[in-house]
Amino acid sequence: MSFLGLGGKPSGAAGAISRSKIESAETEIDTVADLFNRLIESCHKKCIQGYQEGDLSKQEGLCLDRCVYKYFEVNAKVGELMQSMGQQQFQNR
Amino acid sequence: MSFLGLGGKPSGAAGAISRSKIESAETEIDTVADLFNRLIESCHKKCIQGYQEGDLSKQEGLCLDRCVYKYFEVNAKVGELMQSMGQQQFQNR
Amino acid sequence: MSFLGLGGKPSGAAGAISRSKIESAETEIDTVADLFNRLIESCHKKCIQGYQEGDLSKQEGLCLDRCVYKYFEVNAKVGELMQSMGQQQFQNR
Amino acid sequence: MDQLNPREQQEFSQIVERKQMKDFMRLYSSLVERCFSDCVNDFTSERMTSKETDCVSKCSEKFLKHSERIGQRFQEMNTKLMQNGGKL
Amino acid sequence: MDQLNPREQQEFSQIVERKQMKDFMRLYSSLVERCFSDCVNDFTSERMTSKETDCVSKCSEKFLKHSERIGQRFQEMNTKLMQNGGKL
Amino acid sequence: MDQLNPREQQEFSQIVERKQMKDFMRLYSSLVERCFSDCVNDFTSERMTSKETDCVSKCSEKFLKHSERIGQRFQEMNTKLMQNGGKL
Repeated sequence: MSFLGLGGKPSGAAGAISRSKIESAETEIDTVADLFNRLIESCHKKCIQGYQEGDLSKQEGLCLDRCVYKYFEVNAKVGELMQSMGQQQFQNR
Repeated sequence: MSFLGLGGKPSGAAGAISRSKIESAETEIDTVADLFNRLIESCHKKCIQGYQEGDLSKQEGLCLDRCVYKYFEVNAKVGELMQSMGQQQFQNR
Repeated sequence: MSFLGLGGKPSGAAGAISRSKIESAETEIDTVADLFNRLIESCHKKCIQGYQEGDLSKQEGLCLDRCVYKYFEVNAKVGELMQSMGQQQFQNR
Repeated sequence: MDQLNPREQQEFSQIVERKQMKDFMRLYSSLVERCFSDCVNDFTSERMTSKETDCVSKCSEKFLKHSERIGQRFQEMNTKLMQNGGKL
Repeated sequence: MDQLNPREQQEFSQIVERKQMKDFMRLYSSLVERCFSDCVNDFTSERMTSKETDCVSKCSEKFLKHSERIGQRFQEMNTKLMQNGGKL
Repeated sequence: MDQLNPREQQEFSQIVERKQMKDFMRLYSSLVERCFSDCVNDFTSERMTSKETDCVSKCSEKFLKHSERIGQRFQEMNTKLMQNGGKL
């Protein structure tokens, strides 16, 4: 589940509840849910042609598969870019 | 207020606070508010023609009335469909 | 930070935590963040021409500056209008 | 909703109050966004033109009347739904 | 996630359950909004035309199949990412 | 804001920190959505074309500069508003 590298900090005492650990786990699933919802919207725009049929056409189905894959590629690419820009900014200080 | 069939469970001890009951009441009003906000957006797109006047024209007003009614019809229709699909899925297991 | 006139009420006992004061402070920063996010979206639509370059063109930059300024003008204008309408409504009761 | 006991109702009404505040702020900011988007198109100056100012006024007024009218129909539909046990 | 202790896991699973409920409601209302927007265009009457009703049915069915298919691919991609240490 | 006492300020600064984290994630995911939407249009293969990759790079870079510039103006406007007691 450590999808975006947001892991919890090492656990404290066995039975105590760490608010911040639960909250970072929450942030993590919120991020995944947000990504999923945006995928639904984005790929609907790109691939769904109309409502002549209730079933996905073969072409729509293939388009969706590629759409998800490409969305993840853009997600990864943007992540890299932001990291390298972040480092540049840091070096310029 | 039991708009979407999300009622609270029967109450526990008279003075105790049930977190889950409050939360399901919260979910209920969030759902109603979300429906209302989407109505505002959707019916604005369908009915509002421009800003020559600050008042709603008679035609715009009528369109809004019908828009709300039709939106509720779609809401009900989609609810039925999801239920019947959910049952079908359950039978296919 | 009292951007929208949402100040906290005068403080209670020195060390006690007032839930409602923290929550109104939260509402305040949420409002500012919401305004900022809408600015980003709105001014992108109005000013960004395309992605031939990764840099903002001079024209795009100027457009963004004016866009922010005009957005604040609309924000202020709408605030005035809502206040005067609110008062009118109150007088008509 | 009437299944909440008094202490729960008290807490719930505080939650509702906060939500109404947030809803109002949301209505306000979506109104600003809409009227900016529909009315402001000249970025050769940072001053609003009189045409833009006029459009923003009418857009705001219309949007509030729009929301009000939908609110009335919405209430009626909800009442109807409750009386008919969830059926239109 | 496995770094949460049992009490934290218990609380977290309650949070997840509530979020899933909210996500489901969100899916439902976005489906309604989309199919209304794409299918309903006649406001000369408050009755749905048979063409509109048919469109709403197909739109809903297609939207659910669409979400399901994306859900499957999404799971696969997540599994792949975890196996490859975050790389596609 | 200065009306919060020290314990309230401490709690509030934790809330702000979480919100900033969420805002950053939101910026990130809206950037991905925008650049995907504006740059990726070929679904005959699952591989990005070089044209698409180039567009995504420029789109991201431009979006970040865009946000930064708006952030600067936003700060200036807020400062001005506070000095003028809420007037532009």
